[in-house]
Amino acid sequence: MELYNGSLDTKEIFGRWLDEQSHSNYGAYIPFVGTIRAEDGISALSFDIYEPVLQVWFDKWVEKAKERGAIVKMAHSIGDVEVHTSSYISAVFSPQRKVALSLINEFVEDFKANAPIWKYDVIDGERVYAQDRSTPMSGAGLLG
Amino acid sequence: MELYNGSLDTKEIFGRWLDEQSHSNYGAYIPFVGTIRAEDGISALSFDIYEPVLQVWFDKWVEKAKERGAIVKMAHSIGDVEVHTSSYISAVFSPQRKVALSLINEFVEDFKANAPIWKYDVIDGERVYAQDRSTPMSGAGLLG
Amino acid sequence: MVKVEFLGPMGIEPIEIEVSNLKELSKILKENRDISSWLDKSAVAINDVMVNNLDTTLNSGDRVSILPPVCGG
Amino acid sequence: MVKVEFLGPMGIEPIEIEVSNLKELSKILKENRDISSWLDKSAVAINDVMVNNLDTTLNSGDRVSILPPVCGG
Repeated sequence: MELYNGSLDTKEIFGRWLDEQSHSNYGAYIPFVGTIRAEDGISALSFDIYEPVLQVWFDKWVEKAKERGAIVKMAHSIGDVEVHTSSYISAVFSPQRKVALSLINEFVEDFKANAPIWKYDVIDGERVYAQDRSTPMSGAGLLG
Repeated sequence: MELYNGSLDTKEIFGRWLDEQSHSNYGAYIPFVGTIRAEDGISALSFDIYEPVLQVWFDKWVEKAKERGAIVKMAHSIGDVEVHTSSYISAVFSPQRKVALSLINEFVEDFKANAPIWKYDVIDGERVYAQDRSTPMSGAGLLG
Repeated sequence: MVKVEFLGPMGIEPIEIEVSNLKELSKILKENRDISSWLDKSAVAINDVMVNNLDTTLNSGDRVSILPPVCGG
Repeated sequence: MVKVEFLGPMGIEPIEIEVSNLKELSKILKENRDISSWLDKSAVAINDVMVNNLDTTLNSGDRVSILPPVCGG
């Protein structure tokens, strides 16, 4: 798991992960690259991350992937990320195509639902919590 | 659609596609990279492609993707591709994460089933048709 | 004493309180207007492990995190 | 005359024959031992368009492709 201040260096990360696994004999490598869309007058999105819980979440996925003979990787931005640059890359390596395709889907969807990351629109230099696009985590409401 | 003799320059292709679409406002970019696995004593795989039918197949996918607001891309090798190098990259760009995840799955699976490409194991310099891993195309058996 | 921290957009300083389980903590937090509106949609971790049971015991030195709705990516 | 080409691993030279539809072509190809074993599992294109109907007419100058089982990627 890799966290960076600001935009990701997407090509560097893609290439380094490829090189790291170049002799691991995985037949399928599927990265998912998330890029900030220009919409609603934002200049950037901004992210807060609670790293300890994110690490626990990620470590569980490493185990789940391992049980299926696969590897997962992840990189995410902290702070401001300008439109048309990338804030998120997940990836799966697997010997089998079908495992890889299924796993990248499950991994990215669970990431969206349960990774402890908070998103803010940056509009005219102000940071506004993206409440309407945010999802209560699994188990939310326990104290409510 | 891009066809190359021998192994793909995976990083160049990934980076070029990323740059080409860097201002198209797609939020999700999912490449699928296929790499030759070392198994059964092969030194390489080798590929024949019937390009005219592949182009028709690909053009239909460009249309299908467009109807869903997305883009598909594809690169494939012709001839010998050594183990631990890549022969195949597909990719999807989409504004929406869920469309991208679904489309890359459908696109890659249909590619495996219906792209007119023939695979050979290269063992001791000999080219052996990978018959047991090959799939009759949709509509096969018409003249049988 | 138990430390309670409010993550992400909640914008509330951490507090330290004397409670022995999550049920007690819930009662106290509901009395605070700034906090109570978040509780319905927030998840809870104790010492960075997510929890789902309101009967969970709290010991002195435990750190409770309140995690509002997320949107990574 | 219709040109018939055998793609990929079939390793058979193209032939030119006089036929007016796919049904007739099927009969002729079945008589060739090297070809007949491939027919059950091969798909067919006419002028690079995949076809599914045995009644499809063939015109002089048409090019028929026989496509054996595939495995790209």
